[in-house]
Amino acid sequence: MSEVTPEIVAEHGLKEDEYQRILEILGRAPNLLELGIFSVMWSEHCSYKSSKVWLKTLPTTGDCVIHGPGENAGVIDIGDGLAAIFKMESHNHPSFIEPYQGAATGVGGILRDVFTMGARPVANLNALRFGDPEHPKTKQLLSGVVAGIGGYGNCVGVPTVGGEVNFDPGYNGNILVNAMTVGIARTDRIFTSKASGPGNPIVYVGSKTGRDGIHGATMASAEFAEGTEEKRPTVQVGDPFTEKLLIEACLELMETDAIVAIQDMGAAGLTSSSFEMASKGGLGVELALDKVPCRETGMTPYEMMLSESQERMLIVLKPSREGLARRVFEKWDLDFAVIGRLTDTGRMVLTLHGETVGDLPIDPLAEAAPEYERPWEPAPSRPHIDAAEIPPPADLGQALVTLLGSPDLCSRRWIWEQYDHMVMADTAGRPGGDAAVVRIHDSDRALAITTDCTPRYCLADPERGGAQAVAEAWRNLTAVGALPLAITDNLNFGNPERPEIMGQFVGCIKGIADACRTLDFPVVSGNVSLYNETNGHGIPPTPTIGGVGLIEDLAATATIAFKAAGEAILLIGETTGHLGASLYLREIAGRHDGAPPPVDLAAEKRVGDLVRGLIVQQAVTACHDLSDGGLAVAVAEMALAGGLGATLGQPDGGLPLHAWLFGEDQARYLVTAPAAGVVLEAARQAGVPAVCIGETGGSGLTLPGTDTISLSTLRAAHEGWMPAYTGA
Amino acid sequence: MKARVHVTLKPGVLDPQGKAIEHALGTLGFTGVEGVRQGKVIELDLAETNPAQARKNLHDMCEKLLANTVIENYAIELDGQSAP
Amino acid sequence: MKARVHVTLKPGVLDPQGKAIEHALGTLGFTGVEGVRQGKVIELDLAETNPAQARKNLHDMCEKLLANTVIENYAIELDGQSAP
Amino acid sequence: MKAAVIVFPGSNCDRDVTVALRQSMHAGGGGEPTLVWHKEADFPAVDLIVLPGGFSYGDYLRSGAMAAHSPVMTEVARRASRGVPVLGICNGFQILTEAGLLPGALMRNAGLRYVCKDVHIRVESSQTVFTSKYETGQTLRIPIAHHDGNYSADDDGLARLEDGGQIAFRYCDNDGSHSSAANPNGSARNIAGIFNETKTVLGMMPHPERLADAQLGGTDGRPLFDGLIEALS
Ligand SMILES: Nc1ncnc2c1ncn2[C@@H]1O[C@H](COP(=O)(O)OP(=O)(O)O)[C@@H](O)[C@H]1O
Ligand SMILES: [Mg+2]
Repeated sequence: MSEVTPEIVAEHGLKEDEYQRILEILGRAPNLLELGIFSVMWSEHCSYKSSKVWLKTLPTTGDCVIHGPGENAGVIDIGDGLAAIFKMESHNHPSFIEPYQGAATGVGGILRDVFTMGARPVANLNALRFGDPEHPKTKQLLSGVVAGIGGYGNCVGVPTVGGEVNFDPGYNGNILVNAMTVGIARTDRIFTSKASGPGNPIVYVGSKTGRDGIHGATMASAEFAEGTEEKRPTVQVGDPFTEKLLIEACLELMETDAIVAIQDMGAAGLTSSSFEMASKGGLGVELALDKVPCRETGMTPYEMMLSESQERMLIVLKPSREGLARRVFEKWDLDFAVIGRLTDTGRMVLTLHGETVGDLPIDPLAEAAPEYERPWEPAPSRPHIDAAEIPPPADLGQALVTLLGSPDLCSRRWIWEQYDHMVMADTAGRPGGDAAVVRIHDSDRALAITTDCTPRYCLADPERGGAQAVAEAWRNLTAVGALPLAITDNLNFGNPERPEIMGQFVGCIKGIADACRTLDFPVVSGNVSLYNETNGHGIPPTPTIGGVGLIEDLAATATIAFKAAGEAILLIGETTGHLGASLYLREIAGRHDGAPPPVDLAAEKRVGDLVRGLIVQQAVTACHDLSDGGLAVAVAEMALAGGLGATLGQPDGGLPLHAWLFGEDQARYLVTAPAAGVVLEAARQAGVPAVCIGETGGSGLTLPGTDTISLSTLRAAHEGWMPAYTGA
Repeated sequence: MKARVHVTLKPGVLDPQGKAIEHALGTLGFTGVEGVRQGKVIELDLAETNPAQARKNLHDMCEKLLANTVIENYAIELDGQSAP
Repeated sequence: MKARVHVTLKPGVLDPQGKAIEHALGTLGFTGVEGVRQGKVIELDLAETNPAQARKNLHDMCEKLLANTVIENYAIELDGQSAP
Repeated sequence: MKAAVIVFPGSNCDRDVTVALRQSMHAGGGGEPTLVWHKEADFPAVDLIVLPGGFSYGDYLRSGAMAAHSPVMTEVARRASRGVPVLGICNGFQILTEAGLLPGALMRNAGLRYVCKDVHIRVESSQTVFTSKYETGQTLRIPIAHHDGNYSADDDGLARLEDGGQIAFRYCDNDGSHSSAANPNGSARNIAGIFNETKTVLGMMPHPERLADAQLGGTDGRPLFDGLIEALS
């Protein structure tokens, strides 16, 4: 094996002091295989070295939490002896390099994180951020990523039920592809990666190992530079068919008592999976690398240990259950090989044809993993902009049409029609609403699921933006009548070695923690993606929040569509006409400044609890939360969904009309009801502002101070942009 | 001028399709079949009559659209002549 | 023995992929491109060493699995030799 | 009444169609559909065989091509020839054409993209075991979800289908007219589903099992299962 030179150490992304620590731990120089293992285990991706100290500040406990962060995915109790298991994960860099396969393997990876814990995956979501639509790469990236997500999810037969998409020049060189999976398991059948029982066999199942993505994990931690092209061969190809077989085979084996511990091979494949199982159990492992099923001949131990080939799992079995397990995997035509055993030495010993090729202590390596308190600078605060300072548009109706047809607000139908969002026949709330509603199979109960983040708020004020992302997820779940339970987060940022970027990270975390605490909405899993930066340009801070809530009775939910003519439209929550950092400001006034809307978490909770109560009592006929684009956009979306128009009256109070229509004040909902009285009375009792603003009916939308805009005009604008852009 | 472009996965890149075909051939009783890989052929009629220029255009088409050079190789065939 | 099977749509069968490629080439500014058709190539390593027998086996594989003869034609190439 | 749902590696609507069948069976007198693994060539006698949707063998090579050669398919063909009704939905339809139990082929969608959405289809004949609970000419709202649903056959083949009354469903507008705008995938003559000559085998791209339950937003698919259970009990 070649000698380890300083250049090789640097190529492995290890700093000088990190290498010194390796020498101390081993008491000698590592060989190349050992160096490779240290490098992936200590990469940002696997060790969370820049983020760990801050992640510890997030609230992770609550009545519903069974397993918080630290497992492959978070686990919460959803009653009836069932648990929801979920997580979100990024595949940003691979998707930029090869959008189809990058996105596809992102879906595959997050699915494995969930079914490895014993859950049947029941829903996928995806949160996507692309660059400026005018940027030459954006169109292909959008088409490729969407095709890849669909190509994988459709084939494995898990419905893709929701997500979000933004376009911003800040992502020109670094798109974000965050994939989330939600699964359901029995609470008495949850599997973890904690190994036990020295002597127990370690079994490799799934696809064969190839030379895929070697050093993918370190690549994901390295800032992009010109010359990215050379790293291309590190892209993996996904095989969703094998993943489908792997899901079925693992779930079948999980019905037996054969499994001691199980772990998917994600980033840093065999290395991190075996390492993690042993480390959690305080044990050692011995792996005979010649037993590893390989796709190519002549693969070296280094390649086997660092390969990121997809669709593979590592299982610790009870010794007497090998035959049973083998039969299950052979039935599904999957590779099955006993490649090693647990030991009580606390060391990872790797052999090839009986000869030791690597020998590392497990705990010291894990404990000595670097952890940095990186310096940070708080983001400069932006002034509040008074609505009166912002000029009204020439034509309010035209402004609405423009907004509805803008890249960030137009319909996402072009995307979700490429996803099978109905397979498994439990999708009760399809894409296009505030949250997806997925029935818990064989029951009248359901999970509500959403992903949310408003990066332009996070850029303007990280702390407020972080809190807003959580609040919006909570609000979207509430808007379908669900009780929000817990979140997963996917924290996407630039280079943490820059204090201003670290300041964004710290600010967002503070905001998230605060909102989670007030809304009783703990973080149970998550993922951090740093170094999303090209040539010194970092992405806007993007802490994506994936929220899960519970619906006790599918008969008592709400959708956004207007249901009948002649119903009252009510605005619940306080409206101040906040236009700073709004889409109106950006798309109509051409300005990107101002503080984002204040986030009053106590009000958020008060208003949401009221609205949820009204939905559960079936006192309202439709519900939609207000977010991007404000009141006017929300009314238009409700009208389009229902194929029914509305007329809004002149508002009371002295707000400029455009601020009332397009302001993005938080903690607000629109509901409809056959009569306004019940809702107004309930709001009065709850101490929540509520006002009847108009009535449903007709085939167009009449806003105060405008001519009626026909639904067909609105629909053409809303549905038109994305198909026209992508050339479909 | 007629042209054909062969697009194949780079060596070492996983080919799930090829793998599945190999497996299916095995279950159909065809033994002794290995290393199955699936690729694409794209046939085109070009107005261009100069072979050198045609080849150059095809090369550009491959780089821009026909092949995904991250994971695929391509070969150009003109009028039945293999690429050099 | 290495073999290649070309599977192409029969003339007259509409080829949506070929059409889409032709259109995309046009929008990328490649003019004078017509009649684009997309087919498949399947590469195989055969244990069989007798060319006649190999060809016969490949023919069976095509009829049974590799081609859908309702809409597709196939051609067999052995060791770089074109089909007769 | 006994029904078998065949499970191929990569099938993913096997459970969905089982749930829909069970619902109609329970309403119509009882029984449980049986799931049959594709390697079980000698499964018990049943009154109905269903090939579910999904991505058998990943839809690699061609959709349905490899599943058509599964051991179980020889037996399915034998029973079909004896008149046991066979229903293929989506991937099941693709498998039936690849196996030669139905004519024609399902090619890549004309738009080249996977499409998942509700469409309208027109019932072309209610005189079959599959469609007896519908009216001829009735318009249904049923979801599609496929990448390869573009039905293709040569002109003679299409003429035979028309003449033999073998077209089961066509894509249509919500008022029942067969416009090309209503055709989601480029299928010849807006064909969404076809019968064999004896009308005992039905292949269809739309998924009736996905709208057979009011909680999922519609029940237009349910009469297909109710009708089968009634006719076969
Ligand atoms: N990438 C995507 N994949 C699937 N569905 C999406 C995607 N992006 C948006 N959607 C769906 O489109 C609808 C509108 O999204 P969005 O405007 O982000 O909602 P909201 O503002 O209520 O959070 C939602 O139902 C969402 O799930
Ligand atoms: Mg919403």
